[in-house]
Amino acid sequence: MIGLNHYLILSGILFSIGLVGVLRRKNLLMLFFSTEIMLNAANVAFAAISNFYNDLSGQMFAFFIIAIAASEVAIGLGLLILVYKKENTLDLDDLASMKG
Amino acid sequence: MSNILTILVFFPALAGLLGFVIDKNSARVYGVAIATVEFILSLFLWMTFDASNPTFQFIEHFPIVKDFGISYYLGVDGISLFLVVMTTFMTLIGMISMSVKDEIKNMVITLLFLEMTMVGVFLALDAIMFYVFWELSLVPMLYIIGAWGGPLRVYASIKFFLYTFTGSLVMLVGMLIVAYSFSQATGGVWSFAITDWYALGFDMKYQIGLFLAFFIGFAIKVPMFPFHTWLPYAHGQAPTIGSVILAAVLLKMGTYGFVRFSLPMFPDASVLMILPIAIISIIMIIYTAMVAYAQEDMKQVIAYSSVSHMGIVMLGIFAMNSEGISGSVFQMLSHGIVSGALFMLVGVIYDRTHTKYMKDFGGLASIMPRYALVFGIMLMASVGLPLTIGFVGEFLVLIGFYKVSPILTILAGTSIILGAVYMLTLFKRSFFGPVTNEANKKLKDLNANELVSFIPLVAVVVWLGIYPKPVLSIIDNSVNYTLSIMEKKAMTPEAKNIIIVKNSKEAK
Amino acid sequence: MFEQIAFYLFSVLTIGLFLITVFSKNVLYAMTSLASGMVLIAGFFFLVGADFLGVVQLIVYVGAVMALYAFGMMFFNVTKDLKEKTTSNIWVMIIGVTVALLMTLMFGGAINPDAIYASLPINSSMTNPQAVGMALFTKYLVPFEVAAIMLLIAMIGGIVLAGKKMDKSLTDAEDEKIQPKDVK
Amino acid sequence: MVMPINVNLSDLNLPLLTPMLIAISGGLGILVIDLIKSNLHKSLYVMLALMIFGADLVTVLGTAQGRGFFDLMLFDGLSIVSQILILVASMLFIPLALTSKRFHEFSYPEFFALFVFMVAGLQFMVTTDNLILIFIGIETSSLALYVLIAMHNRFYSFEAAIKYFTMGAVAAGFYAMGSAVIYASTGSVELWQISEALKLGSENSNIILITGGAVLILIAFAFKLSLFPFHTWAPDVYEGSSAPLAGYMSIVPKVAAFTVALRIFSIYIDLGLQSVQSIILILSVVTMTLANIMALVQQDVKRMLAYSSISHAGFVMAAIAIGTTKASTAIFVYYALFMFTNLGAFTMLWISRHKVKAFSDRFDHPYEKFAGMIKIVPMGAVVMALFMLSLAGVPPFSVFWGKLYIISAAVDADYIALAFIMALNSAIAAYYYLKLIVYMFLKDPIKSVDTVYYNISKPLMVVVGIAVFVTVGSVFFFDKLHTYIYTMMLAAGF
Amino acid sequence: MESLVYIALFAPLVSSLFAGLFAMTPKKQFVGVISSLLLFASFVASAILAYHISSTNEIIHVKLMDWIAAGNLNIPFGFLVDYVSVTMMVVVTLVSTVVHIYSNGYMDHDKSFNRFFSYLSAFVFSMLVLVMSDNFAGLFIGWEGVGVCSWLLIGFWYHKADVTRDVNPSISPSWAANEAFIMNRIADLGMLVGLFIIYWNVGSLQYDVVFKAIPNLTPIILTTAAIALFIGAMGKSAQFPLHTWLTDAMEGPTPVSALIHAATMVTAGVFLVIRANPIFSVTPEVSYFIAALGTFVAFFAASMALVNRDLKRIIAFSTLSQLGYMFAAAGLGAYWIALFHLAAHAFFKALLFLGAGNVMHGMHNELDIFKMGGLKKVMRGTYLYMGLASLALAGIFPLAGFYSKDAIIETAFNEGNLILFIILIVTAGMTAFYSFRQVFLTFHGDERYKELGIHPHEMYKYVLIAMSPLAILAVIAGWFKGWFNSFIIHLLPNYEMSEHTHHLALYITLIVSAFAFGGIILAYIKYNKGLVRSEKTENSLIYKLLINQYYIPILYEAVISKPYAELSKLAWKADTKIIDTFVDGIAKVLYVSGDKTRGMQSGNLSNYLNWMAAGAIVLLVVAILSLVAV
Repeated sequence: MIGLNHYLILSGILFSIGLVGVLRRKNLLMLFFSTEIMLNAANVAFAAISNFYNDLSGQMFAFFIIAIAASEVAIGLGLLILVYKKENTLDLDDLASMKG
Repeated sequence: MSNILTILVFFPALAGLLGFVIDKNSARVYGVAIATVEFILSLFLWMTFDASNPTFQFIEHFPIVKDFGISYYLGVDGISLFLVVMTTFMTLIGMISMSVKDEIKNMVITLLFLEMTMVGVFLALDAIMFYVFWELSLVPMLYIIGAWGGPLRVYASIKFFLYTFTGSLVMLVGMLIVAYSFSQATGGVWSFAITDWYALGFDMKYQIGLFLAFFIGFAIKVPMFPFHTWLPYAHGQAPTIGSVILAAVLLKMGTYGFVRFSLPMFPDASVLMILPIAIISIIMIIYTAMVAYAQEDMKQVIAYSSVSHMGIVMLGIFAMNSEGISGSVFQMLSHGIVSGALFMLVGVIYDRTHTKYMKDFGGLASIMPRYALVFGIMLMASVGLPLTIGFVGEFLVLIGFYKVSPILTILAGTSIILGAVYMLTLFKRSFFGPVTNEANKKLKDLNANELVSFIPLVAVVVWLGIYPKPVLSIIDNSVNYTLSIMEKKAMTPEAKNIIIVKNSKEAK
Repeated sequence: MFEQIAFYLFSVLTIGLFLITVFSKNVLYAMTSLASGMVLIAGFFFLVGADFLGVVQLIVYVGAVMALYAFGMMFFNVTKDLKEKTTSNIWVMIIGVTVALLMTLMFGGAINPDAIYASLPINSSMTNPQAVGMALFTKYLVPFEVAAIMLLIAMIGGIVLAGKKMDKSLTDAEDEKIQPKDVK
Repeated sequence: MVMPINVNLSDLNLPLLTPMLIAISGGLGILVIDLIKSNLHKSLYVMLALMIFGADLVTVLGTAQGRGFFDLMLFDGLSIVSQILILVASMLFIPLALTSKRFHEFSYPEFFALFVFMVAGLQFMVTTDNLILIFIGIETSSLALYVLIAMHNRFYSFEAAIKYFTMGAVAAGFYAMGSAVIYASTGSVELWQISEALKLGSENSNIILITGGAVLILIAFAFKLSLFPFHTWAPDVYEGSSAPLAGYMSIVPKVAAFTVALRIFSIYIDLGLQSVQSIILILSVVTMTLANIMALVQQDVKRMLAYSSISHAGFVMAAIAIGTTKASTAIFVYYALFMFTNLGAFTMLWISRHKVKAFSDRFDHPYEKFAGMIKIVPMGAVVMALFMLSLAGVPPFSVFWGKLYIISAAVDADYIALAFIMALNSAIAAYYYLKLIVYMFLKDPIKSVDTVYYNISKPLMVVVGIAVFVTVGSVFFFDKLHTYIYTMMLAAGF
Repeated sequence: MESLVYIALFAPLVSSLFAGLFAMTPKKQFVGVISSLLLFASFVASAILAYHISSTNEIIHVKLMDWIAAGNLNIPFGFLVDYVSVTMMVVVTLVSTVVHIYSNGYMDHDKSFNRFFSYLSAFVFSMLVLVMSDNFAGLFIGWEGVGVCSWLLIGFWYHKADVTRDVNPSISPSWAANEAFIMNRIADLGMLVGLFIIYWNVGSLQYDVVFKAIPNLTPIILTTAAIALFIGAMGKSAQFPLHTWLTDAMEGPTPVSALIHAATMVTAGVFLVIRANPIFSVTPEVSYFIAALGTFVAFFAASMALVNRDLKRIIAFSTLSQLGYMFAAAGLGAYWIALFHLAAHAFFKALLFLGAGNVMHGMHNELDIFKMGGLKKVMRGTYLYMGLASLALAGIFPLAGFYSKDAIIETAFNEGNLILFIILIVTAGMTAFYSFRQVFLTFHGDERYKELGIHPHEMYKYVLIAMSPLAILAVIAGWFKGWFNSFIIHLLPNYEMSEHTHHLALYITLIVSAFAFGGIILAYIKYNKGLVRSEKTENSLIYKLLINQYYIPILYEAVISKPYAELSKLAWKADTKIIDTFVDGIAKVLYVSGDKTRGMQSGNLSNYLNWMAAGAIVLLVVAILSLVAV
């Protein structure tokens, strides 16, 4: 029998992977991929908890997270296009003009 | 004129606001006129003051922030009365003698605002109001030092501001703790009124902590050793008028704070702290007198001498008897007038020669006899010659503190020797001997304008030296009242024993 | 049994795919594995009975989002291998492993579903999409509508940001030099 | 089989939604107007937005407290106070579009629509205790905000938007994960239920899970509130965005975030969860201190103000850890007062904004720009100095009363050491505010008059005037303000 | 009578203020005249008061107004004219009047003529306050007042530059003035402490209250009070080790030396001891110390006078020596004798100084007696006066000094203190020797001044006439010893010689006289013919020691002044380098750490995200650890 803990731990691991990606990637597009992973990790947890607690709130949460993720992609890509048009790069190291 | 205190506090500021529309060339006259009116108002306050009443008078009290206990609370007693009069007097004199040329309008407006804050500090009976004026006074001073000062003016002004600001924030926390304790004691009624706080007792641990919190705020302002290093810079860089006000009034805020807050609110802690504070004061007296002796710059000598004299004031406050405290309050006045005058005098020569170094002078007495005369009188007042204003306070302080500790008094008494050493050396180096600097031979003696500002100072120095009674008796009355509060409040018998109230005990 | 097998299989695959997404130098691989991972996550949803969520996951993520990313990728011309100076792997691994451990520590503890009172109990008489629909249009109507606004914002934002009008900045141009035609 | 559900409309308490509905329909209205006739002048939209916010504010004030819509909406005192602050700040912000010079974002009607939507999102965020709606509210407002920043249309603003967006996305991940953990530990996503569940099950529940959830959520809010070390976006984003927007960001999203943070963390603090409380305290102290010392070394006024905003947020964060009603009141009292001053200061920067960086290659508002301002534009210098003094906490200007109140709250709750740390931090902070005053008053000017007043216009002057009025006159309404907020907090149970 | 008190007291003040009005204008003769007249008025008033008191035995006590009142302390401006103060008043006003008149002549070429009179009169006023006050605080006013006037007057020629000690042992007038003031201040501190002790144990500073309370006070309090007061007296009266200022004070104009540093101010210390005799008489140890110190100083100063070449300094040393005598008397309890010697000394010493002033005036400010000689031809009157005064000083019968000094020596004998007795006798011989060494070197022998091209001239006639009262008193003052005794013992304890002493009085007198004559004869033998300098003597250790004042000024310089200056510089350094650096250091640390911390704000989003993750981990770890810890 798969317990809730399994799902949660899986979710935690996926979250960590997402975080690793966020930390590791310097290409913005790739970085955005990682943030999707993090959100998905949470979704897994919500869905699982929802199931085990027999409560719908978790699914609702996951549903809205998906919506949020979708919106974020739209805005994020818009921003990327702006930057790309201006600088012709998506590398974070080239995006450090403000500091100090 | 039941709201005379409000008028006293806010009249200069209002006039300052209106000053923005005054033409540049008339700004100074405007300033003098306002300062004169303010001075007359303060004299009027003195005249109508009931000398037999030791408590607060002309009280104006209504809440501003009701639930939080902050109120608009003004009142004057014998201790603050003369500090107010001195403030208005020195502002007036400073305004008359002012030699600033550029941006004079800004200077006049700034001075008027400064006057409001200074008068406000002395008249506020609500701790928050006190704090408001206390902090606000830093701003005009910052501007005065920073805008009209010497080459290091920015450094000096920032140092002055930040140092005092830091200290007073610590004090603010102390105030909030007191207010909270008050609300605890009264079951939720908040009050920042000092008179309410007087009735509040604290246990020993709290008292010491709170005493220290207030101490840091006040000590930096006084300035007490080792928090004094902002002062030489501030004085050294400030324009004459800045030094005058700084020395005459701003430093007194600190010592006034001790008398107004620390002593009556924390009598036991104050008694406990007598020794440490006395030792610090004596270090102040001796050490800064020595530093003053080593100075090359006339203004720095006087700046350090200020610290030394404030040591005397501190010592008197912690004598815990009416001789000492009255003496201290009187010494505040005397130091205000004398050091203010001395700074003005240095300003006079600085305006003429653009140097303050003693080595550039010598033999000034031959060239500028009137100047030398005024300087000499102020010098004698500074070293505490009897029949000048300087003696009364110093004498009372020392006699008061002798009761606490003879040995420490003797150490503190060295101030009359060391003070003479650096002041006379200064006088000798700049005024005596042959005229070494050819350029100095063409110097003009005091002009009419300067005389007009110095003659009242000399008059006060002599008058209060010969007949301090009208001032001293009023001060003494209120000091005794404060002491009786302290004695009533003191919890430990040792503290009760040490606090000496006139009439309640035989002087023995 | 099926559930167990499915769970472990899916878990291993998801983790593996996402690791590829995170570590691959090839953008195409990364994206493909991400999309596959998303599909597998939809699988998890089905596993835990969140059918509607699984479908939404497939449609929105695998369909819309990944398509957007694909377009983006083409626009940005990053189809080739990436030349990125990634952050030091050791540091990243330390952080990743630590977080994973912390998460495990957190989630590893006993959780007793019986002690939990469900605030929005799943009505067993309804299919999952029905239940979700019911919840969405009653209790979660407001978030639903707000989410609509959010999507509207995303749309407007996307249009504005990617629009032609952003090409010529009024902010950088001196006012005197702005031609009437520059302003719409 | 789908059962029909009967919902009693009056139970839904729909009036609770009117304020947000006004905002949303207003935003849609702006879009529609643009569709009907394009090329309308920005002043029309400014006025429309003002009217929308005005109507919104009136309805907020007129709406009775209570729950509504399946208990999803929570229109309590906290929500009202926070909405008032949000709306007032927005009304102050929006006229700043009417500068004498053209800037890119204001040529879009969409800018105003997005702005109004953002406010609506924030309103939703503070008017609920459901984690889902909170999340959607956060994201709605944040997404709009990212776009608004980028619409300034220069490279710095893109960079700012990207940085903000990326970190925001990660923070959203933390929020989602945190919510999941909380959900796992309590089985609910509604705060009141969470609170009850925690209270009931605090004996045998998994304490690590509970704390972990709180910490994960805290991380998300630490990002939103720019607490150390999650603050790193703030200086860059502030610098990259236009001055008014930076000022706005330093207040409104933070007020909303504080509202939510108060809702969430007061549960844990009331529960007596020491670890969460001490973590918040540590974060608060570290934030105010480090932000202060970093602000000391800034060369640009806007960046300095950014760090100062971080420091102020850290200052206020301590109030959450204190957890008394007075402390909760202090948060909003502080922001209510800080709002005017800080917006005023940013407006002054906006007034002096140039299109070309005339004084430095890197910065828009280097200190040198303001050198000798007292000699060129005395009134402007005095006003700016007022704002700086107020921010430094010099009495009797507005922020002083906020500081006083917070420190007092700390003292009352026996956090004496915290009170002293706060006091000393204020002293450190004074230095960098003073630095600007020093430049304005004590140094000689570098360039001539029009450079400092480049971007001025009447509406901007009005906003500055209001800010000055509140900053200086705060002493007169501080009583009313704090009593009002206190009653509201008490009613809301915080 | 009260008005007379005020006339006596305030006439000098009026004179001072009047002269002060013209202080910055060129010489105006009428200033000098009016000042002198006012002083004379003061003298007349004092004299009438003296007569009044002696005839009616009515003590006049007036209270002008309150001065300081705080706490229990209440100090009035009260003035007491009793036997002691009236004696002092008469002496002071008399000598002052003479000196004022004298100054009209002496200062006639000085451009600060008016200022001089202003200072001089101010001094007299202060001195009168000192002697007339009815309380210790009032006495202290005068005490400090005379100090300041002395400072002003010593430094009267302030425009002179500092020179090295070889050229002028006093360096410069302004230096000497400062030295005098500061040294006096050291003693004043002691005096103040005395006042404090009295105040806190008695509750008042009024003489009558204090003296009445003495029986209630413990010996230890009385002793400390007496010590403290005597320290004050030591400073004013230039007792060892605070004596160096007095000789340096000779930098002032000679009338000043005559008035202040011989006749009046320096005797204030003796006056204090006499005034406070109820205290000193019950503290025998202190009194004995006073006597011993006085005797020591008498000898010590006389020894330095033996070799000195400076006309005024010799007289200054002799003043010092005579002050020692007075203290010896006072310490031995013979207060009235001390007072008597004080008065007598005032007369002849002032005369001596004024004579020296004449010489100086005539010699164009030359003071080196080695460069004089044979002046009696040109300066007859002066020669007469100085001779007379020297005789009086030497204690030759029947001049004033004989009576007073003899009485002191008798007292020492009477007390059975042979050591003091012998020293005092020897000193008497030395006194005679150096006095006449000076007279002979100045007025007799070869006219060495001619080598310097100086043409000496006699002083104005009216000046010489003005000096005559002093000369007369120097002669006859001693004759009133008996009368004075009966006058003063109304207030001061009488001092009766024992039977034994009475018997031996004649022998003692003879011994003293013998020593005195011996000294004169020795001086005559050595110096009458002219100056004979011997290299050997001048190189001897003792001569060197004496001419350098036992190296005490140099020692002070090296041990006190220099280290103090160095220490001050050090303190200044400490102030800026340690304390201030520390304060700035705090600011700097904050600033630098800000600079360091801003490194985290690298601008690179990747770093920011790393910070975020690291922060997250730290928070989680801290949270979990704190749970574990609990």
